[in-house]
Amino acid sequence: MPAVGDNTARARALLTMMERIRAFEEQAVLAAERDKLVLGAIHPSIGQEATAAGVMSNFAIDDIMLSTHRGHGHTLAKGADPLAMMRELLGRQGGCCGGKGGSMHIADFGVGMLGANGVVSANIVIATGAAHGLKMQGSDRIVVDVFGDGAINRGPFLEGLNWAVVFDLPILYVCEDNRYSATTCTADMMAGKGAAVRAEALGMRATTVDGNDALAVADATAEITARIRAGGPPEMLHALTYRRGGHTSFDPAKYKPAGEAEEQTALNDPINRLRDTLALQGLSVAEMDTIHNEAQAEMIDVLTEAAKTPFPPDNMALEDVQDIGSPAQEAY
Amino acid sequence: MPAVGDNTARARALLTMMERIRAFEEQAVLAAERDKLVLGAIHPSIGQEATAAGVMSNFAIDDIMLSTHRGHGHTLAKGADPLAMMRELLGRQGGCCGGKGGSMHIADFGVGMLGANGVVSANIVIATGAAHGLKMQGSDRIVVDVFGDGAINRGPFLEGLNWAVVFDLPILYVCEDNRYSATTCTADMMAGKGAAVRAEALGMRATTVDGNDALAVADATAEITARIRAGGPPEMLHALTYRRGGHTSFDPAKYKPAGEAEEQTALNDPINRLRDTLALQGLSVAEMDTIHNEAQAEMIDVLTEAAKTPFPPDNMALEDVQDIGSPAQEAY
Amino acid sequence: MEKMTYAQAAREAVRDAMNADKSVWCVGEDLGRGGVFGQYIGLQDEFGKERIVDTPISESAIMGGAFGAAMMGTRPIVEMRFSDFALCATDELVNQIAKARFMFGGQSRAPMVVRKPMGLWRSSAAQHSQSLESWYVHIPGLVVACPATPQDNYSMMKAAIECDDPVVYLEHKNIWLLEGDVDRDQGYEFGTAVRRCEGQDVTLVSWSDTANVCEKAAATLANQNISAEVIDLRSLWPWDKNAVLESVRKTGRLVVAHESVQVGGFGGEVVATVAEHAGNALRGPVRRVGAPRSLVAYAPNLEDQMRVTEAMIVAAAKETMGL
Amino acid sequence: MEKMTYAQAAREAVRDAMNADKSVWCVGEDLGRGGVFGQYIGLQDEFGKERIVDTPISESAIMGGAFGAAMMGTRPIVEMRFSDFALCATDELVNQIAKARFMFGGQSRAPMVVRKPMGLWRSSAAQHSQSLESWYVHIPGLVVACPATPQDNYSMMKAAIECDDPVVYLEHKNIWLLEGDVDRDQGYEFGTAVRRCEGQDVTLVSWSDTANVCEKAAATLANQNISAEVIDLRSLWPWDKNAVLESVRKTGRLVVAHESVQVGGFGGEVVATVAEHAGNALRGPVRRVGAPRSLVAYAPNLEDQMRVTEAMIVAAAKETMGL
Ligand SMILES: Cc1ncc(C[n+]2csc(CCOP(=O)(O)OP(=O)(O)O)c2C)c(N)n1
Ligand SMILES: Cc1ncc(C[n+]2csc(CCOP(=O)(O)OP(=O)(O)O)c2C)c(N)n1
Ligand SMILES: [Mg+2]
Ligand SMILES: [Mg+2]
Repeated sequence: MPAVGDNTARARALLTMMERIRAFEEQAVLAAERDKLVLGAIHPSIGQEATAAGVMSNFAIDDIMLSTHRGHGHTLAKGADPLAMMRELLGRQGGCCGGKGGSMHIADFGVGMLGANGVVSANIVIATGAAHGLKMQGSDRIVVDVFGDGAINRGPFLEGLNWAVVFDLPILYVCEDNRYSATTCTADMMAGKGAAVRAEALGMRATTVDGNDALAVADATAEITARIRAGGPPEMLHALTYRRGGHTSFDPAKYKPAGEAEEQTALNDPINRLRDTLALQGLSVAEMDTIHNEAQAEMIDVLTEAAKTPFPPDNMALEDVQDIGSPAQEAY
Repeated sequence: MPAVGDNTARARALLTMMERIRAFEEQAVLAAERDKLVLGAIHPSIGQEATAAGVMSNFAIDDIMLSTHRGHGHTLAKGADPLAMMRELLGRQGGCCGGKGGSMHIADFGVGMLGANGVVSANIVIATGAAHGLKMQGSDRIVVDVFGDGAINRGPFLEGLNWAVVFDLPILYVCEDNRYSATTCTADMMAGKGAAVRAEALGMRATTVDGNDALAVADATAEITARIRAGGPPEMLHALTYRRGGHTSFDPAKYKPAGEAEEQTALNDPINRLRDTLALQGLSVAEMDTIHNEAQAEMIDVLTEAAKTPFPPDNMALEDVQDIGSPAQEAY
Repeated sequence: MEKMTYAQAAREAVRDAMNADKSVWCVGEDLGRGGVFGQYIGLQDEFGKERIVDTPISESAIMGGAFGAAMMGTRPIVEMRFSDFALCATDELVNQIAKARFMFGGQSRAPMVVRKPMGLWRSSAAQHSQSLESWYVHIPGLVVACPATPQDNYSMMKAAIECDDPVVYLEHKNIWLLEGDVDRDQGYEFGTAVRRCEGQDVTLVSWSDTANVCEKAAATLANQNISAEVIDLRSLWPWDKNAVLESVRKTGRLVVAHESVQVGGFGGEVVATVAEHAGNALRGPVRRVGAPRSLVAYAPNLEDQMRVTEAMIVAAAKETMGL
Repeated sequence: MEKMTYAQAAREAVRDAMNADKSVWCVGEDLGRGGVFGQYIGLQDEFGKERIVDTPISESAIMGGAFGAAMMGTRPIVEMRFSDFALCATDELVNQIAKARFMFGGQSRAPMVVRKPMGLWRSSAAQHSQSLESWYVHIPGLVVACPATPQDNYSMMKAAIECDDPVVYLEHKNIWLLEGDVDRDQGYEFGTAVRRCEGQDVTLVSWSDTANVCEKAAATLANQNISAEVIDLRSLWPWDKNAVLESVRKTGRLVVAHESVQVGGFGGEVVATVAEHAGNALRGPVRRVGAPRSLVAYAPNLEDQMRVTEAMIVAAAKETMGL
């Protein structure tokens, strides 16, 4: 993490992370659509990078994070190796889950990333329990759990948040509100004012932030995590962003109102917004372009390299299921 | 229902219902403990009668009600026959579920009572769906769903209430808050301020009422149901009451603070409180005692009669499972 | 006769049923956009948002709510999207829906169809690939349907919608695009299997997409002068024991094949039933062909390790013949 | 050797494990009061509220939360109260806990014990009486334990707590008060059955409380000069196929008895395995004795219709012998 007070360095780091996330996902989409190398579904977070970068900039490698099906950005920002991630998306050996999970189950325990999840809202109770475990152990590590706006209508949202408050756990819940849940406009399916108000009804402090303003996200998260690290109760960050593309890379998102995505792209792109801020602070366009180009080059290399990696050995199909009664010993 | 304005008649009706509920449950407890005729668990609502009587006095026979494991009072107040109920508690033929459900699954579809439930919180989504079904059919019937204070920490609470608001359904949710969930003081396990605040966070109007004041409950419910019957959105009633006894009839409730139950019994008995009110309105103690005695006599007869009823025929064990692939045809 | 895909056949069955009975409706996430697999395309335009109901991501409320509405006399079709997500509504299905009629002494009915697309579908990984049909067979109160062809997905869907019991309706994700002839007048009676090929030497019992694989295996076996009889059970509860027992009494040999995990799978029930009732008719060892007790991985080669293939079925058939 | 009840034995195992390893803890509703069946009595006094954790009524959070805490290196024992309520946490157990280690390529472990008291217990009715052990056997990633005696409830509980895999631990509600000798030093290895009686004529395979019923049936059979061998499987995954196959090869006759619904029950797996691997050793028809595919009613006489009795097992044993 950059030194406090060094705002430009911090913003530069955020920009770099956002550019890397963007580039990673652009390559992932190409791998899926152009190259047909990604066989399962991927859920890009293009346009939402400020939340991932801003939130995770406040967490250390050994803090714990859980994420969703749309988790590439959070995972990279938590410190994961993009090559291992890309290999995972391609189902290859050396993928961070050995090719067994794919995009929807990406995880890197080495950087405290305990998994994306294919079941909406399921990560909320798991993350809560991780915080419970840390508290039991007297650890000073904390937990951040990210979920979408659609996830707040499932039971685990209620059960997890209630639990965290009751047991006073060191956890930050981040609702990454991109307005859509799959092909549905979340507002149409949501009673009341949403995540923050629901958290408050559970006695949890909630902060709402412009999720496309990386600095605002980083600042808000910094304040919250300072409180949590100081022993404060669990909190929520409600980050308002926008899902620019479809639900998956294959979804043309025809259900969106005409012009909405275009307008958001033009006016609310988190990378452009941070570039504008940095430009005002005196960073040159050339320097920012370099950041962009380096990120692009990095991720192009990542894809090239990942595509060269072999698939995992067949016998891995029976490995890492369980020790006792393992299918590697006894499959039937 | 008594004529509007005829307050004494209404209060008298409430008192009668409360006395009947009390008497029914006292007999049920005797049947369980003295007579060993109730083999499963029963969960008495002694001390909570005002909520049952007050709420249900505003619902017609063909309105729909769902209840909990602690549902005798709601069921009687909804109009069920106490003899059929007692037979059910004793697992006998002619029980309202033919002896197959027992206390925890008591139901009388003939009076719109769609079942108590052995799974905490499960009735919330079912009741919500019943309201959805009624709305689809253009019916003017409405739904009332009762659950305990412990139920608000399970997922169906969130999912059901959110759904009801989203689809604007004709349903009243009643949280019958008796402060305990089994052997636990609910406050210790509950984040935030409880049911009403959680409902409000879902955009649902919530009314909190003294659940041991039968008239207050009846009045509050009357206002709410008038709004719902007029096409208004779903609402919640949070009724504050007290579970006087143990969780089941066998539970000595030693975990309660010393004197708490005694104090509640002395000062907050809903029957005594209504008697005091009625006395002020000029009803004679003798008349009220007659109500009491009649209720007692009715339920003593009910138990005597129920105890004479035979068990259901053995072949009922395979009936009413399903039409296609019924075990009565094909059990293995 | 019309040519349709498996997905279209189900959609047409739903459409025909909705036209015939206005108490039929559908409820689930993203149905307005046609459903995740296009199996609802056009229906919201035709029947409106009140009958093709898009919902919050609330599986408990979808399942439990549909049940409440079913008790009020409507006939919901519940869409669970992937059978895996239905596990978020297990209490509702198993403790509530399956048990209510009995618990309440016959007072209630739950005429509803619970659609749970199941099975392997390229690189969907462990949380989007399960086949848990044996679970539902084990739960009294439930009817369990596993259609394998467009015709059956039409006829069985219609029968499921018309049925007054809750039907767990397991479509296989791998065959949404499978084409076939559909006769809208062909009815379906639960508990009836279909003999997909007649044969003398060995009986292959299966259901869902694996029945299609068995049919291919039978063709391969035929080339090797082995005459296999293929029985597609179609519904697993009730299931057509007689069809299986008769066939085994004729062939004396039995292979049961299914995509789900072999241990604890419904194949065990089939083999046990044959052992109990026609054990002495067996002229060779019986064989089950199911997935190893492992999980479905994302990597395609690992996923393939969990697949029941034509070659495996052919090999098992030969084993029962001592070849 | 100490005399203990089945409930006490489990409590002592938990207690000994908690003393030996401070990462072991218990989580569930009302544990502070000793648990619904007294199986936690005294533990909160001894270990405090931080290690015997009372929770909200939030089964998803209990199960999912324990999993999160297990991934952090603690060893939770999850109490589900009645196995039926565990269905409120099916996604957590089946989609998350059982699959995580595999999905994440071996990065995670879920060393946890999930206690789900199962079975018939006088007049508990349909939502408090289920036995779904066959469900869990079908789910890769899970170990499944069904102790039937105080000794096993001690030794198996300890083994479950020490195990690095998630263990679905199914105690039977009917035998909490069953007394027996317990030797704290006796270990348990998952996948080992125990031969409760030796016999020559027929093999009775069972688990959980029905194994106790089988032992009685064997005594009755002995009086009729039929020598029955009783095998208590104890753990259902892994399960001791060899013990069963060896015994059947000796006796030539097989009865599998279990309290759960017969259709889709684990008995099918046992019979199918024998049919596959020792079919030619069978000298008579095999028999399963399980519950009819119906629900458990409240009325005691109806409940009894769902009970697997000694008489039924005796009759089945005789049938396999043609008597
Ligand atoms: C329990 C469950 N129900 C449904 C789905 C299918 N599904 C996957 S992502 C998604 C939308 C989630 O919306 P949100 O939580 O807002 O996250 P976003 O996709 O916008 O990041 C749905 C419905 C699922 N994965 N799990
Ligand atoms: C899902 C589930 N978890 C646990 C239980 C066990 N249980 C039965 S009643 C009860 C307490 C319920 O408390 P509350 O909702 O306040 O209702 P009350 O008993 O006070 O009327 C519990 C924990 C259950 N029946 N269902
Ligand atoms: Mg979203
Ligand atoms: Mg309560």
